[in-house]
Amino acid sequence: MFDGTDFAALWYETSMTQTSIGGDRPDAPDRDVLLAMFEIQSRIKLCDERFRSMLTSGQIQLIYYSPRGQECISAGWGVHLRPDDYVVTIYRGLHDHLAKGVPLRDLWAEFLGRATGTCKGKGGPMHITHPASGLMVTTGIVGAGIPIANGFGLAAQMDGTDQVCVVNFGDGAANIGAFHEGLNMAAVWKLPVIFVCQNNLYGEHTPMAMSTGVEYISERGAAYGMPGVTVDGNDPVATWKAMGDAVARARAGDGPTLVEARTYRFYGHLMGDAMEYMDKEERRLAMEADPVVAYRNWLIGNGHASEAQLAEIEEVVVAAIDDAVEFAMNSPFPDESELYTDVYAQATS
Amino acid sequence: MFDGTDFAALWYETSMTQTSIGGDRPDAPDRDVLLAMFEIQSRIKLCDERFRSMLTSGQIQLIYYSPRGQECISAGWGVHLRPDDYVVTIYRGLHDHLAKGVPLRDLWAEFLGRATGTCKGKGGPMHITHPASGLMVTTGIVGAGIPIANGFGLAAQMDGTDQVCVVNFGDGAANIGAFHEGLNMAAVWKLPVIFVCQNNLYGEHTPMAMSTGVEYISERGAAYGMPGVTVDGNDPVATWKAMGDAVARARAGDGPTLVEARTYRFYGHLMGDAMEYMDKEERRLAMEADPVVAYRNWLIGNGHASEAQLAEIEEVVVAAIDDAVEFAMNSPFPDESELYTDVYAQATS
Amino acid sequence: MSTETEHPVLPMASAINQALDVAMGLDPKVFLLGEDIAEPSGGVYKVTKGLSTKYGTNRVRKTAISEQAIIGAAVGAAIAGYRPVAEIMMMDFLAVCLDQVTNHAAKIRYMSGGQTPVPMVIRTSAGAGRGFGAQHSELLESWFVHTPGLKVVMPSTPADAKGLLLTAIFDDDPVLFIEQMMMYWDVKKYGGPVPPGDVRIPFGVADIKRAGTDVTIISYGRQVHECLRSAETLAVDGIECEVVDLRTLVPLDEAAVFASVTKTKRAVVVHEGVTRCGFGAELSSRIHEELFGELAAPVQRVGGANTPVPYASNLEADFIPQQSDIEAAVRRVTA
Amino acid sequence: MSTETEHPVLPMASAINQALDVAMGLDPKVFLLGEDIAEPSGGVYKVTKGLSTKYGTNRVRKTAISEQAIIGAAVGAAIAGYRPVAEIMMMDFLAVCLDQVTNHAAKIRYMSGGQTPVPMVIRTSAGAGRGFGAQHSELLESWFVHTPGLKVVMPSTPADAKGLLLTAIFDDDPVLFIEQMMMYWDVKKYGGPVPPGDVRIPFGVADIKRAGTDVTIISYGRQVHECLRSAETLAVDGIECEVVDLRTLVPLDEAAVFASVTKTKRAVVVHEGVTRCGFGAELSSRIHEELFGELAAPVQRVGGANTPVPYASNLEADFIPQQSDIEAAVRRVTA
Ligand SMILES: Cc1ncc(C[n+]2csc(CCOP(=O)(O)OP(=O)(O)O)c2C)c(N)n1
Ligand SMILES: Cc1ncc(C[n+]2csc(CCOP(=O)(O)OP(=O)(O)O)c2C)c(N)n1
Ligand SMILES: [Mg+2]
Ligand SMILES: [Mg+2]
Repeated sequence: MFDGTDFAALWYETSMTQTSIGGDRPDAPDRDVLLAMFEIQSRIKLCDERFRSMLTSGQIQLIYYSPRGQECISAGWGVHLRPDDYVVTIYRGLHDHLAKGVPLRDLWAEFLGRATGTCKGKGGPMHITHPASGLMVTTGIVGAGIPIANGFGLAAQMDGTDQVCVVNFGDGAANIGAFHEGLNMAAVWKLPVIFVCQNNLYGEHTPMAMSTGVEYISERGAAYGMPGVTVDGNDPVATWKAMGDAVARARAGDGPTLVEARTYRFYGHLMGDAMEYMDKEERRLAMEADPVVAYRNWLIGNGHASEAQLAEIEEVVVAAIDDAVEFAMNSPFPDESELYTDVYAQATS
Repeated sequence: MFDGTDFAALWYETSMTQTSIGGDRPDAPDRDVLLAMFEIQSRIKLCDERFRSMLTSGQIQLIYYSPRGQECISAGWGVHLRPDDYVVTIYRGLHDHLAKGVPLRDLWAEFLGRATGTCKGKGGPMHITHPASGLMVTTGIVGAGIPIANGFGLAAQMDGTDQVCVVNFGDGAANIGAFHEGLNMAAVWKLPVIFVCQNNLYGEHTPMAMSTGVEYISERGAAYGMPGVTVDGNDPVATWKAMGDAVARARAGDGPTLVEARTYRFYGHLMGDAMEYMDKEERRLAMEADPVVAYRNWLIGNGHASEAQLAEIEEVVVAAIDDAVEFAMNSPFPDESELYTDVYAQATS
Repeated sequence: MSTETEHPVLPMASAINQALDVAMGLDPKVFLLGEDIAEPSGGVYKVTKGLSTKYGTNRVRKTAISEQAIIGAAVGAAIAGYRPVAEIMMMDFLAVCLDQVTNHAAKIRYMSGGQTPVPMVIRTSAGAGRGFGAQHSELLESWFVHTPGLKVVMPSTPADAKGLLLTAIFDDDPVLFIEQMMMYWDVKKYGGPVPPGDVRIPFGVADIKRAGTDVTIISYGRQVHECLRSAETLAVDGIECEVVDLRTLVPLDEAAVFASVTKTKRAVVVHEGVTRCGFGAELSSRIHEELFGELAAPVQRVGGANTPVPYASNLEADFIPQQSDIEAAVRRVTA
Repeated sequence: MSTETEHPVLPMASAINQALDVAMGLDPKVFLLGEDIAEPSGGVYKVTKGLSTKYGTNRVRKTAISEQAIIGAAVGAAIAGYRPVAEIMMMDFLAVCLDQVTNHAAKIRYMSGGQTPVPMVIRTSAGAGRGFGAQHSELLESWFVHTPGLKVVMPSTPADAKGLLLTAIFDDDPVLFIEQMMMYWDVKKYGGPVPPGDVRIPFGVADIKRAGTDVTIISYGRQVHECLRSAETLAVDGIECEVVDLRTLVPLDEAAVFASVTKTKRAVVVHEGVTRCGFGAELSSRIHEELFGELAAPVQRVGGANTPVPYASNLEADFIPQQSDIEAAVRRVTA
């Protein structure tokens, strides 16, 4: 029930002051996992920065939903997945695409609508698909990926493999019918699906508290007899742990988990958003506590890596992005005949 | 998660042996309320018996969803509602129609598709509508009444009246998207709506446990920050109490409640159902514990009414049904021109 | 025109059951999901009778009343290499899961640039005439023909149902397979010989159910039978109708339609769904566009009334196109 | 044809905002609900800007992303005496709540024998051309025209949008009001004079946006502008087109269409939605049925490609009917 409580504020009161990263966890991941997560985060952050700068400068034009601020979540499940695991995501999906290993060149070319893109330029950013990496579906319809993810989980279950499916969606998606039907089916059939609610506290221009009858999305797991957990999505180690538990449960055949990872969208709903509906101070605090920067500092501060090591990772990423941008910009637009192909397996009147 | 537990069996283990009716409740209703509930139950039971006998004998032909066994639930909320309160129900709605006061003549005529029916014969049993009684919508789409009920609640809230809306649906409906969206909206807006899940343990040919990730539908209230309660829907007094609490809460502006009333369908999904998917013994037990008969005995046994008094109530009901049947059977079919009217306010090409 | 009268005459439901059985036997990737489809009841219309016993509940999966979850699971599994056959109990209920059908099943191949085909079938039963009222009686094929990416099939005989369903299951695109309840078990009116085994009928091949020279009646599904009966009546008056059963609306056998109409110069299009923006409009337009100069009369559409389906039996009968409507239309184009 | 050039020229979004404002001012039973429609943002396209400040959040109700709940609440409140205006952010999203629209809003008056009218409006924005891809670009008016009980409106100018929306809100039937994003804020291309106050435009009255003698081009929504531009080009070659803007598809101003085509003997139907089973098919069929003997050429349909909407800008441009397509069609019927 909406009682006027501003959960966003509440959340920031409790979490933005917290600077420790998985500090109290004895079961922190190995150093190579820590660095792998940093690599994914950097890839996302730097890629996002490039998109935004090229958009701002007018070099490119497209509808862009920045995932900036949510990097740790995708990195958190990314390092647990195998290439043959499945991922489903949404229009705000760049971070998930990269965490699942969609190649930068194909991705950039698709964002720019080029023939060399993941989808030959026909899908666009909202529909990035790259089965070779296990990135199976990107949907623009809120909540719709959830029931589809069950299909991948079901396929794995019927195949008798231990593949899992991670499906990503927002806090806003937790109020749509597909969420309910999907989680119930997954629970009843014990499907190997991890439901990752990337709770960035807003659905488009509406704060979660104004639209949601419950304080934590994870509480809804109980409505399906499914474990539900809320994790600080800005803490890479905590997120890694929660995702690892959920993935392990799914792989073991013990069924689905609802993981709510709390985070923040630094740049509003989409590029050009005036963000007049967001609290300025709240946003300032969130950006100040930038989880990628915090993690970087933590890695160095705790002796997991040197500044030089991390800088090198970043440099490699930047070079790869440079290459991808050039590749994409120099790629041709799809041939006009492509309008009519891929509607059906064969041309159909 | 479906772990093979047969909740139907479980439920009957715990409840079918229990014969006391609200016995331990100091706050039992007044005698006139007790008798009003009995009158409603009798109306439903006798009306249902008439439909079934006329169907069996071939006097009438229609798709018929018997509510037999579920009488106490509708009676339980029926006595709390005013004529200006709203009710929404489903194809299995005869009990709800009668509890809200839809006149027998109009109802019978509609079931038989006659011009004198509630809907001029155009809606039929699945769409009984009688705004004069507050029976606003009967839908044939599982779950779809739930979001619509919010509209009535919203109207009452915006009007500033203390009207409430009771929306009835089955256990099966608790797994469809509309349920989720509807309950969440009602909770966020604190709408004066009572969500009555008439849990008869089956959705069509599927036991609840095979389709539902949770043991009690009422547990789902928590997913919306809404009070959820399970009541023995075969105990008229307990049901009356639970419904009264929920109606009072709604009238007071304190928002919605999810009331799960557990019961049983005596005659399967619809007339002609072979019921091969139902446990014979379970059904025998349920029918043996016929809640209307049990209540009748309880009323007499506890000195609330004499056999003669109850028999008289039943006679009056029977006479009214006789009258309604005759009225309906002698009513004309709608004029052929009615096919084209009521599509729009005015004829529209 | 089926002439294999040596085969056992079956109701359409049994033919559909056979197709499912054959497909599941052939390919372990074929599985079924939907409400109430498993034993002991084998579906509310008993179309899937026996299959869960034969193939197990892992491959004949009973679901909650969660149509979005049903179609979503089929979409995902199809992309992952399965050939799901999802059942949506009645066509009107497609409205509760339309997003999964039109925004996902239909578009995903295109949106991925061809990387992720969605080889799935949605079986659904439809049609008025049983006193089910406005929400359980509709034929909505037009919505789906308007949705690029979907194929749309609507058989009129048991043999066609079997052959087309087998093709649908092994087709690499999402197929909406529309069955009509009125035909499921009525062997007398709608029964027919069904060849055993893996017999497939290709998509996009119309079947001339009756040859004629004067007027082409184009239809599909149950209305084909009304057309055939009308043709008999009209033949008494010397009007010889050719009855073209489209069988699949997407793909459409334009060639067969144009060939017949080129011959007869007159066409009547018949379907049960609402006339306004119905499939008949598409067909009528195409015929006019292609054969304008050759037509002796404008193409006539005979379809359901532009109203919801009423309950009262007399009104419901009026809603559905009658033989008298078909005959009147034929007489209009031959007048 | 609007000649009131003395009125301020506004973008369509402002005209719609005005209509909502006027209606809310006139009748306390009018209220709005939808995602993000309240301040501070006033809707993702800012169409409802300022209204929640003026009328309060009780009457401008921001909702969860729960389209079934949005339409359901509107249906119930409408039956209870309100005049809700529900916003579904984009037309493709109607697929997630279609059951509430087609099985409920559309049918409830009929199913209750006229006792429970459902006076509500569903506003939705639609259309390709902005690089939003396959799931945010569709025009699906045909589905709704195929759904008896719904009225369907699609304006082409700010003045029409305002006048038609006011009529829609005070109409006693459910109305689907289709807006096109491309026209919201582009004053230069789509702006126009908007009269102040409570000015209503009746349903079922087409507007001759350009008079002509040689060919009738029938369209609605944004494509009307393409038609007008094509008409200019064609006029240079001496082909004078009459451009009929239907404005409302249900009810349809058949009389205006037939009158114009009777005069010109040639018709081209233009819309952006997918051609197959699109509204053009209905219109083409009706014209052929009514004016068969008088037509000098078959009615031509110019519509969206029979494909999902592609992302790449060159393909997307090809998907949408272009002036060159319209001109080619006109030349076909005048050849
Ligand atoms: C069914 C549907 N309704 C509405 C929209 C428009 N829309 C796009 S994103 C969005 C907000 C989603 O919020 P959330 O789920 O929290 O994800 P986030 O954008 O915050 O990552 C909305 C309403 C949509 N795409 N699909
Ligand atoms: C959306 C939808 N899906 C399926 C159906 C078919 N159907 C009608 S009743 C029913 C079972 C409903 O079960 P429940 O909600 O428990 O109500 P009950 O019939 O037991 O009273 C089903 C599946 C429907 N009417 N609507
Ligand atoms: Mg969000
Ligand atoms: Mg039930």
